[in-house]
Formats: sequence, structure tokens, C-alpha cells
Amino acid sequence: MLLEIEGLEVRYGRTHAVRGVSLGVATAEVVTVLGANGAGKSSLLKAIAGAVTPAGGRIIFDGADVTALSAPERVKRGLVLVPEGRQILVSLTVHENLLMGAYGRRDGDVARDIEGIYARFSNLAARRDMLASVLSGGEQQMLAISRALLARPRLMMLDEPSLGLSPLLVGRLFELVRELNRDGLAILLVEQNTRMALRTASRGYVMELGRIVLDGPADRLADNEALAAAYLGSH
Amino acid sequence: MSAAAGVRGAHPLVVSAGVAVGCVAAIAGLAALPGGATLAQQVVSGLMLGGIYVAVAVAFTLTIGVLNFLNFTIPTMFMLTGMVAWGLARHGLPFTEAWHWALALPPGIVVAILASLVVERFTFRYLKTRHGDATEHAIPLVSSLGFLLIFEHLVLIVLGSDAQSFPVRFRLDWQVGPLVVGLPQLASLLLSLAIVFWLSWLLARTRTGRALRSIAESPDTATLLGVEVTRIVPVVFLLSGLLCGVAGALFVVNYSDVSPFMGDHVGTKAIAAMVLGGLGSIWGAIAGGLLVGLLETLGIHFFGGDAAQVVVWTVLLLAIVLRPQGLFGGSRIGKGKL
Amino acid sequence: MSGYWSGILAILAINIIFAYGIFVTATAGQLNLGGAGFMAIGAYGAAMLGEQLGWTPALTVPAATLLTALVGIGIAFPVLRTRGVYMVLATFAFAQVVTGIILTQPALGGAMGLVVTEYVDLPVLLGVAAAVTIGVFWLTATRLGLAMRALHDDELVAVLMGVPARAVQVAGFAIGGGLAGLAGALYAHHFSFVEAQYFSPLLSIYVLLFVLIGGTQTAWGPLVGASFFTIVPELLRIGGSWRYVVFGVMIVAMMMFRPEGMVTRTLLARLMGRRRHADAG
Amino acid sequence: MPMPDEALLTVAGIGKAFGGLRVVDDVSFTVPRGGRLGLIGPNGAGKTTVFNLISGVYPLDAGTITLDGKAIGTLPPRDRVLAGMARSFQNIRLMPHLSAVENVMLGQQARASGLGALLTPIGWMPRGRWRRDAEALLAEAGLDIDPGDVVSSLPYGIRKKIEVVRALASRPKLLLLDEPAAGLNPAETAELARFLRKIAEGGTALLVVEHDMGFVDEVCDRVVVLNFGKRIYEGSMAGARADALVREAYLGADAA
Amino acid sequence: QARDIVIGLTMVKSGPLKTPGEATETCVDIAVAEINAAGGINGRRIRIEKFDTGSDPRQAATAAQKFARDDNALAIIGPFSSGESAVAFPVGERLGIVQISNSASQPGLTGNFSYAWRLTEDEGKQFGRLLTSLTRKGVPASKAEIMFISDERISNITATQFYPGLLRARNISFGEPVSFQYRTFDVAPQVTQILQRGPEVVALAATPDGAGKVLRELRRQGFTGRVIGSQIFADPNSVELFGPEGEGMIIVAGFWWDRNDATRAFTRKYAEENAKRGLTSKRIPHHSDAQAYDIVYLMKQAAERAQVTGEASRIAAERTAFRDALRGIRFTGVTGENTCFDAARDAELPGFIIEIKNQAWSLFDSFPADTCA
Ligand SMILES: Nc1ncnc2c1ncn2[C@@H]1O[C@H](COP(=O)(O)OP(=O)(O)OP(=O)(O)O)[C@@H](O)[C@H]1O
Ligand SMILES: Nc1ncnc2c1ncn2[C@@H]1O[C@H](COP(=O)(O)OP(=O)(O)OP(=O)(O)O)[C@@H](O)[C@H]1O
Ligand SMILES: [Mg+2]
Ligand SMILES: [Mg+2]
Repeated sequence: MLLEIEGLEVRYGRTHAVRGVSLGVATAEVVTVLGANGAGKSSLLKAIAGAVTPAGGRIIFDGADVTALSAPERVKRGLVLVPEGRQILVSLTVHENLLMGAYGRRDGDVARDIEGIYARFSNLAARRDMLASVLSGGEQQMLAISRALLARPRLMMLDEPSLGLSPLLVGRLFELVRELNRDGLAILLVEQNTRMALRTASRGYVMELGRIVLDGPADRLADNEALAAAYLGSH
Repeated sequence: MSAAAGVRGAHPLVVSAGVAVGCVAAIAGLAALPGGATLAQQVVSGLMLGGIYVAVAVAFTLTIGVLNFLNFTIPTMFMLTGMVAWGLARHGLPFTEAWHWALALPPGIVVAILASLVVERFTFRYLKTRHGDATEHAIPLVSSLGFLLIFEHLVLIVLGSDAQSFPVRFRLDWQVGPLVVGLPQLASLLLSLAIVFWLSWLLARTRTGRALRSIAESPDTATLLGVEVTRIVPVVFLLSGLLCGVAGALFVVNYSDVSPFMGDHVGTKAIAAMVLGGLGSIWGAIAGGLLVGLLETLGIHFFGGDAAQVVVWTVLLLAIVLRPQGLFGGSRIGKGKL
Repeated sequence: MSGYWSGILAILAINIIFAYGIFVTATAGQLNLGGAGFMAIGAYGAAMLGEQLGWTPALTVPAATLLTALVGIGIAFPVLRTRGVYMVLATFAFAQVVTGIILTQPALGGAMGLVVTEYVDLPVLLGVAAAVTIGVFWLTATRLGLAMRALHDDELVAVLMGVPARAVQVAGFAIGGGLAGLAGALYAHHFSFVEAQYFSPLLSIYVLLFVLIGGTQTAWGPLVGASFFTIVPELLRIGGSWRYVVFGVMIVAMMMFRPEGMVTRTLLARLMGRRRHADAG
Repeated sequence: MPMPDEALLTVAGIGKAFGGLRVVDDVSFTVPRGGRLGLIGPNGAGKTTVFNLISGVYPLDAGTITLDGKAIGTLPPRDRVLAGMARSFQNIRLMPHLSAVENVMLGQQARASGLGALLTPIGWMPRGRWRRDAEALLAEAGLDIDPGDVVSSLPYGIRKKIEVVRALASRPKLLLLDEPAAGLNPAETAELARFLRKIAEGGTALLVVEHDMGFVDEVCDRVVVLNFGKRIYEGSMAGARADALVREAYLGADAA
Repeated sequence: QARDIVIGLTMVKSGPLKTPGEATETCVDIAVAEINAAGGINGRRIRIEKFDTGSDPRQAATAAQKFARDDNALAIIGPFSSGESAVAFPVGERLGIVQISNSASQPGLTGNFSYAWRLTEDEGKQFGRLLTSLTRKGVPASKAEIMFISDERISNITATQFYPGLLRARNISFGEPVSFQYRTFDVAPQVTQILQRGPEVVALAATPDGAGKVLRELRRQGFTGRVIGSQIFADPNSVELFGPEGEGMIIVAGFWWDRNDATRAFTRKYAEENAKRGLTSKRIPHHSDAQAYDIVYLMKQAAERAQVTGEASRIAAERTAFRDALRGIRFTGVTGENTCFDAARDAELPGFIIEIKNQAWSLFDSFPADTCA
């Protein structure tokens, strides 16, 4: 397993957002985490990325315990999060945002990689020297994913990446995810677009109220009655 | 980032060289006029006074432009340098007889830097913006005011509330014809200029500069991108502490006195200078500093000491209202976070 | 009551009124670092009306309050063109201009200050402070208060919900200015003396601290903040000069651990929730 | 009773450019009374900008906007709200320090004009008219939350819905929704669609921007498709699916 | 066990006036210890209740209330500064308790308050004595210029209301007084302005630090004449502050430490006691220190005259009796002999003209106290 989580707990004051979650992502695997609003998916990813401090549990990445490491340290090891709501830097230009993605890198290929991104997303190429604040919602999402890719991750966590993308781009996004995965990138995907997510992932977990209530191979989950029930909601 | 914009726009090196030559020529011309010597001296005094404001204004601009943090302890750093140096020298430290006054200044600067780092440790480090509304950004403002209280009263307890003479015994004035030019002030002006050139290059062009600007916008996102916020931010505080320290030292050399309140006046005027020039624009801080210095001396010359203060602040008030981004500022900085 | 505590209470009452003056604009998201300027106008207004026209405090205090409220409206229009730090500094500059003008006007006593003959005693101060407190609590509970808090969070959206933003903000400056002026007028009559030097930037800073430390989310904030700032240094009195250092440390610690101020809505909700719980059980 | 096909909102030839880039270019469409129009198009097509032009966030460069027979294209945003429109935002913009019910009560602002309404203490009256109204609306939307909860601690999906409810609280004639279903799971999306249809049945016209085609199908009776700021299609959703231009620019080849 | 007589001390031990104010406490303590050792007042010990105002006028008002209402104090020493006195005197008047300030020298401060007294000498009178002395000693001073701090009340009043008249009376020509603000550190423009008019002497009205700034700038811009001033910046501790630039400066003070055995003894004790308290730089008493010391003795004399008992039940009557006993009192102490108080309850004190010579205070001339009408 590339990433292993054991008994992870996240608390915000009195809110207990993640309750003893354990899961794993193998090298070059796409794993998806599904769940209703407020189930704790984003909190889980943030804890793995080091953006929130877990109240308990262990995070093991590539054989090493990274629970105590800072977020930048984890980025350096290749554990990268594309956060919910994009979080692009609106006071920097598009190009500078991409450069920031490669912040931790010291190699000389950054410029080439950025050109690769521009080739893939022509919207970004056309706006390379504009402030990122003027991008449309979908363009911002492209920027956020591109930026994460530039960190050369080994495991990329995507928090609702299809949010706000056009159907065409959603299709392309999942294509991209599969393609990246073929190139050896492990992906942990949180999605509301259940259909697409399960079609792309090999395994899936379903969260409810901070706990994992269901897990298994993606195709089995896709036609699981219990999953439908979890989504149709008991509330 | 307006600092970056400044570099991309007009070439500041060319502009400032032009301005400098123009100023010297104007002052020389003025001095040559019958009865113009007094006014010329006032202009020189104004520019030199502005030199002190510039350094402190740049220190302010640095934290607000880079970190979006209006650091009210900056005047205290300035004061600490002077008072600590005085305290040391008074007790004969460091131990070299004739020069110990001058030698006490570097330790003073070091203390200012350390104090600045302490401020960073307990204010910026804890700054967790949650929702991005208008007043919660006042947090650093409040805690830096807390530090203002701490440092000022520590100095009062240890060193007393009196102004003290700091007898630097070397003549540091430059007599040009009828005019007296203070060398320390000139030095502080040139030094600030040099630092500003370097800073604007750093911010606009380097990896560290981009990291700093990312932190300014969102420390959380910067962290997720791999920026070691806790390692980079202290650099800014170190720089601003250094600037204040150097400004404080030059102040001491120039005016030969120190007091626990010496930062207050310089501080408020430096803020005025920064705003006049445009928040976050380091070039603006330079122009603003010189302008405030000139406004003050000419205001005194033509309207008297009290009215001059009213003049300075009225001009500032008008400037903010009529041109809220300042002379050189971008429109974004300073609208959100304090 | 002991003389000492009645002295402290008088200061507290004035601080509370003053703090509410700053709070009213702060709830709408406008930081006013010119509190001392407004207070000075109220204080000098009351002093001049009392000494020149021989009015009694029953007249001078409301008149000075009204005057300051009008100044608040007048200054609101230019100041509201600015945002964030610019507004902080614009209001700061305003206060500097006010005290600067007072210092240069011999008619206002210049640096010598003015003696105020009519005395207003503690019970009046306490009564007014209580009335102001109730008034502000009421204000925050109204739709106007809601509109202010909405402007604080997101001005554009508030406007798109139909909030008359400009009018609400100007009203905020009028009420806030008026309250600061009221505090000044009471100050003049209670301490029998006003001088420009008292209305220093430090005073503006302190009152803003009252409000920010107390918390701008609920009307409890200024009450708690002003009390904290007035009473804690007294309790630390035994510490001599160290008391200000300790106090500074407390401020820094407060911002580290309760950055949104001492009283937040969540805190209140929790307290109320508990009480409801306790009632039920 | 309003005439079914009478135009409530008429947008005629509006345009907007940012620094030379024409983001909205000569766009026209109408929303009939009680109608349900979808505004779709690729990312960056200018949909949100159209919303911003209609609600007055940006001034128009060209064209006119008429709401209920009144030209509103040059009015300040607040007057447009008073004329009967309300909107939600693509990125949630609730007031983070206000509770859910207070956010909704803020939406009532347009109905509560006048000094008297401004100075009534709504906060102290749990049983007051305004508050009851707001709570009822929250319940109607199927939001099973404590109305006193501060919104910043609520999950994304819930906040998204509160935003719709807040816009509804002004009882608008026209409701502009910018990607209301984004971030909702399929079950919640379906529920929201049901809720919006109910609202539309009550006579409120809808103008919806959304990328979830299933949702658009459910909610809207007609769509306008934008691409690079220009209208490239107007008609039924089924027609859009069949349109080659729309497929190429927006839906993608594999869209069924 | 006889009850103590309580006296309040409103002092400044923190805030901006800390340094000039902090030795006041030492002087009061010295005097109280001496008096108690010698049997107290009417056989009762003096007990001092202290209150630090932190230089805040409002706190001075609180102090007066506390002493009068909580501590049953007979009278109050202080407040220290004019600003504090302006606020505290009305309170003392309302509560009927005497306050005697040891440092507030703003003219007219005691106004119509019968309970407000001062053991300080008027700035204007002292400056007049200095001018007389200049003529007497043949110091060239036919053209003068005035510089002052505008937002410091005493400097302002002295420079604008007393200096001009006093100069004019002695036929000394002068121009429009030039002002600077307390926090200003750069007085170059002002100095340029007055030097342009070519003065022989510069009359200063400023606090010691303000005076230091002006001195240095005057010398920097080449002024070689004398700098003179009244007692505001006549602080023995300022010699060091003024440095070599202070050489030749002439000022006036209400106390001269080397006047007689009593003053020398007091000075010795003052230095010793301050050293014990860590105030090592305070070796020669400032006149406000000497005045604080004398106020305690003055209070003893008045209390004895009023036959004060210190009984709590009679305190109101005794305070009034105490005030009445001060009327027409003649007092001898370190500040002078047979000191009396004028109709406005301000003391008549001698004037000592002091020159800074070889970086030390030296007595240049002296004037006896005026007699009361
Ligand atoms: N910063 C925070 N402070 C307090 N509570 C929080 C915070 N962030 C999240 N929560 C709470 O934690 C719980 C889990 O939230 P989280 O954002 O992880 O859910 P999610 O599964 O990502 O939901 P969504 O699908 O809506 O994004 C929710 O109840 C939420 O209200
Ligand atoms: N203020 C602005 N300045 C400059 N360009 C802008 C501005 N606002 C929007 N744009 C540009 O206009 C185009 C349209 O943006 P808009 O937000 O309207 O797109 P959208 O159709 O809503 O897209 P999405 O579906 O991704 O939200 C984008 O390319 C964007 O970069
Ligand atoms: Mg989430
Ligand atoms: Mg959009």
C-alpha cells in the first residue's frame, strides 16, 4: 500500500468529523470516497494532506509514518491535495499559480511541464499573464488540478474536482484521471458524481457521519443497494 | 502586487535617478536666489527628515504588502534599537572607551530584529483566517498593539521614561555652501533605496517572492502547495526588524537622543507616508516618505509648528479619500486583511 | 460604594459608551481608528456650550451628542469611499486633524484645555451607560442590526439582498459618532476639564481594542471588552509598572486563542444552549 | 392571473468586455412569467457574467434589460432586487457569522423596506412573523437543521441549499440560480430539482445556470446555450442535445 | 494605641511621567520617616496611602476619591502634573479635602478651589528673575528669540503669555515665538527660521527632552549664543541629556541643593535612599522632589495648628480645619525660609539662577522669595 490510514480521527471543537477511519490506496490505484454532505470526506483528505491536525490515528505514506510531518513535508514526499473549492491564488497570475505548484521542485523541467499543461488546457494558455481572479469557475478548477500536477505527486487527492465543470470537461477530467493513473499516479478521489467516480476507480469507500460504512470494488459498489440507501439518506 | 507592477512599468532606477538630479538642481537653484538660502535649507531638511520616514515606511509596507499585516510594533522596533543601545552604552558596553556609543548600536539593531521575530512567533503564526470578513483581519492589529504595550513598558521599567542623550561624538554634517546636510539621514535614504530595489526584484521575480505573495493571500493554500510558511514569514519580519533597527540607529546618530517614545511620531508619520505612497508599494513608501518630510518642514516654515501637523494629516485624509490606492499603490492591497 | 470603585466605575461607564460608539460601525465592518476625534468633538462641544452659553448638562450633553452625530454623517461620505486599512487610516487622520485644529485654536483653549464648571455625577453616567447598552442591544436585534452584520460579512451580497448599504453605513457612522461624542460630553462634565492632549491616537487605539478584544459579533463584546480593559489593569495594580506588560501579554494571548474576541456568537449559543438544557433537565 | 407567455425578463443585445476581451457578446433571451429557462454553456462562456449583468454587479456595456415591463439595465443593484429579482452565487456567499435563519431573514430585506421595518427587533421575537416565515421556508426546502446554527460550521451541501432559500425569501418574481446543484450528491440533486419545480409552480420564474444536464432536464423547459459569450442555441433541452454545435462545444461527443 | 493620621499620595510611578515623578515617593517617605521618628503629629504617626496614576489625569481623580472616601485621609500630596491637577482639584474641592501639588506649575491652576494648594513657584515670576540676573551680570541679551513646545501646557503658557511681556519690559527685542510639538524630533525647520533673525539669546520653554533637541539643533546650525529658560527644564538630571551643547545655558529653579546644611543633608539622604531603591541616577533633588519633601513638613505644621486627631468620625471637620490652618501659614524647609502662600494658595519661593558650567550645575545668582500681601 502506498497510503495507509489507521483509525483517523478529526475533531473541530465539539464536531467529531472523522471517526476512526481506516483505508488504503495502493500504488497506481484510483480509490474513491463517496458520501453525503457533511460525511467528513473533505476533513479526511485535509487530515491526510496535513491541513488539519488529526485528533488520533496514523497516516502511513510509502512505508513511513507521516502523521507528525507538516503539510509542506508531505508535499515534498509526493502527497498532494487539490482542495475543495479550488483555492487558487487570485492575486497571482495564472502562470505564477502554476509556478507555485512546482514550488517544492528543484529540477529544470518545470518550464517544459508548464508548457505541457498549456497544451492540454488552452483556456489557461490564453490567460497565462492574467490574474487568476478573472478565471471562470471551470477555468479555476483546471488551474487547481494543473497546479497540483506540477508538484509531481505520487498520490494526488482530488476533493470534488468535477464541481462546476461542463459535461465535456467532466468527461475530460475523468479521462485525465485515468491517464495520469496509467502513468503510475495513485489517486484518492472524493466525488459527488458517483457514476463517473465509480466508473473510474477500482475501489471505493462510502462514508457516513464520519465513519466508513461500506467499501469494496467499484463495480460492486456501483450496483449496491446499500449505497443507494446511503445516498437517498436516512435523514 | 504593485511592487511587481512597479518593476514591470516604468524603470524605477531611471525614474529615481532623474528625480534625484532634478531635486539637487532645484535646491541649488533655490539656494542661489537672494534670500532663498533659508527655504533651500528647509527643503534639504525636509528631504532628510523624509529619509528617516522612508526606512520605517518601507518596513511597514513590507509586512503589509507581503503579508497583508499592518504591524503596529514597527515603531517599537525603531525605539528598541535606540533605547537598548543607550542602555548598553550607559553601562559601558561594549567595552571600548571612545567608540562604545557607536558600538552599542549594532546590538541594538540585533535586539530590534529579535523583537520582530518574537512578534512574528506570537502573532502571525497564530493568524488563522477563517471566513475572510472585514474585521477579523484586525487580529494582527490587536496583537501587535499588545506587543507595543509590552515592549514600551518593558523599556520604561528597565530604562526609565526620560529622553536620554546619546553622545555620538563625531561631526556628521555636510556643509555645502550655506546648507547643512545630515549625512546619517542621507545614508538612511540611500540605504532604503538599495533595500527597496532588492526587495522589488525579490518579490516580482523569485520563487521566494511568489511564495511570500501566496502567503499574503492565503497561508493555508500556500502550505498545501509546499510552502514552509513558518520558515519564510520570519524572513519578512527579520527584514522589517532590520530596517527599523537601521533606521533607529541612523536616527540616533543623527539626533543624538533617544526616548521610549521616539518611535511614536516617526511611526505615525511613516504610516502616513506609506498610505500617501500607496499601501504595499515600496516605491510609494519612498515617495511618500520624502513627501511627508517636505510637507512637514515647509508646513512649519509657512504656517508654524502646529498648523504643519494639521496640514500633513489633512493632505493625507484628502489623499486617501480622493485616491484611495495612494500615489503608487495597487487597488487590492489593504482592502481586506489588516 | 467606596470612592475608589466609584472612580473606576465612572471611567468604566464612559469607556462603555465610547466603546459602543466604535462598535456600531465595527459591526457593519468599518473599523474606526478616529474615536478620539469624535470624543474630542463631543467633549469640547459640551464644554463650549456650557461655558460660553451657560447651558446646563441636560442641554449640553444631548446637543454635543447631536453635533458629533452630524459630524459623523459628514465624515462618513468621504470615509466610506475607502475600505479596510485605508478606512482605518482615514479615520485616524481625521482624529489627528481634529486634535490638531483644537490645539491651534486659542478660542478652544489651545494646549491649555478648558475648565468645565457644571459637574455630572456617577449615577448619571451609570444611567446613561445602561441606556446606551440597552439601546445597542436593541439595535443589534433589529433588521438594521442584521443588515449591519451582513455588510460586515459581505457587502456585495448584502446589497444584492436589498440592503441599502450606503444608508446603513452612514447611519452607523452617525450613531457611532454620536455615542463617542456622548462619551466625550460626559467625560468633560465629570472630569471638569478637557484638553486636546487627552484625545490622542492612543485613546483611539485603546477604544478600538476594547471592541476588538470584546468581540464584534454581539453587543456583549464592547461591554466585556471595556470592562476587561478598565478593570484588569486595576486588579494588576499591585504589579506596579509590570501591570501594563502583563496586560499586553494578556492581549496577545487572547488573540492567539480567541481571535474573534472574548464573546462570540458560538460562545453565547453554547451558554444559552446549556441553560436551555439545564432548564429542561 | 398572469398571462402564461408574457415576458417577465427580457434581455436584449447585452454585451460586456473586460480589457478588450468580449466576455458577453450581443446576448438576447426572454424568460416568460413562471417560465424556467436554463442558461448553459462551457466553462468561461460568460454565464456568470450574464448573471452579474442582470443583477447589476457589473454595468452593461451594451443592450437593455427589462424586468416586468420596467427597464432595469441602468438601475443600481438594490433597485433591481426591489423590482423583483433574487439570485444565488456560484461560490457560496452566505454570511458566515449569521445563523441559517438570519441568513434567510436577510433575504427578506427586499420586502421589509421603511424605517419601521428596519427598527423592529426581529432578533428577540422567536415567534415573530419574519422569523416564522424564514423557518417555514427552511423546512419547506427540506432542510432539517437547527435554524440557529451559524452557517460557517454547516456542510457544503446544506449551505448551498440555504443560499437558494435565502434568495427565495424575498419572494421574487424571478430567481437567478448559479449552479445550485454543484456539490450535491445525486439524491440531493433530485430533491433540489423537485423543490425548484414546486417553486416554479407557485409562479416564480427561474433562470438557472447548471452543468448537470439531468438537473437542467428536470427543472427547465427551455435552454439558452452560450459559447464564447455568444448565444449559439435556444430551444428545448432535447434540441440542444441534438445540436452539433452544442455537442461539440459543451456536451462532448459521448453525451447521450 | 493611638490611631494613625492618614495622608494620601497621588504619584506617578508609571506612564510617560515616570522618571520625573518617581522620586517624589522617596522624598515623601524620607520626610514621613523623619517625622514619625521624632514623635509624629500630635503624638500620632503619619501613615501614607499611595496611588499610582500612571500619568493618567482620570486616575488622579479616582485617587482623590479613594483617599477621601475610602482611606479617611486628612489631606493629599499631589497630584504631580498640571494635567492631573486640573482634573483632581475639582474633585478635592467637592469632597472637601486639601491637595498640595509638588510639581504642577501651570499658572492659575488653583483657581477658586479653596482646597487646592501648591508648593511650587510660578514660571513667569522665575523667568523674570532670570532676565533681571542677565542684566545684573552683564550677559549680552538685546535680541532674543522664543521657541516652545505648543502642546505641552506649561511650555505653551510660559512662552506665549509670560516670556513676551517680560522681555518687552526689559527692552529686549524678539520675533514671533516659534513652536514645535512635544513628539516632534526634528526641529531643524524651526531652528532655521529663528536663526535667520539673528538672535543673541534663545529663550526656551520646553520639557528637558524638548530642550535637548532644540539645543543640539541650534548648535548644529551654528548658533553660539546663550540659551535661557524658566524652571520647566531645570532638571539636575538633564545635564547629561544636554551634553556639551548645554554648556553656558542659564535656567532658574525653585531649589538649590547647596544652600545650607539642611538642604545638603536632605540631598545626601535623597541620594542614599534613591540608590537603595535602584534610582541610581537620582542624586541631586529636582525642585519638585524638594517640594514634595517640604509638603510633608508643611502638612505636619498645619495639622498641629489645626489640632488634628485623625479620628474617623471627625474627619470632615478636621479636613476643613486643616485647610483653614494652611491660611496665613509661614513655613520653613529645604525650599526656603518663612515661605508664605499668596491669595491663590500658591507658595512664594525663592529663585535660583543656575548656569551649566563644565557640564555641572553651578549657582549663577539667586533671588529671595517674595513676601505675601
Ligand atoms: N473548520 C470547521 N470547523 C467546524 N466544523 C467543521 C469545519 N470543517 C468541517 N466541519 C464539520 O465537519 C463535518 C464534516 O465536514 P466535511 O467538510 O469534511 O464534509 P464533506 O463530507 O466534505 O461534505 P461536503 O460533501 O459537503 O463537502 C461537517 O459537519 C462540518 O460541518
Ligand atoms: N472581472 C473580470 N475581468 C476579466 N475577465 C473576466 C472577469 N470576469 C470574468 N472574466 C472572464 O470572462 C469569461 C467568462 O466568465 P464567467 O464567469 O462568466 O464564465 P461562466 O460561463 O460562468 O463559466 P463557469 O461555468 O466555468 O462558471 C471567463 O473567461 C473569465 O476569465
Ligand atoms: Mg467536502
Ligand atoms: Mg460561472
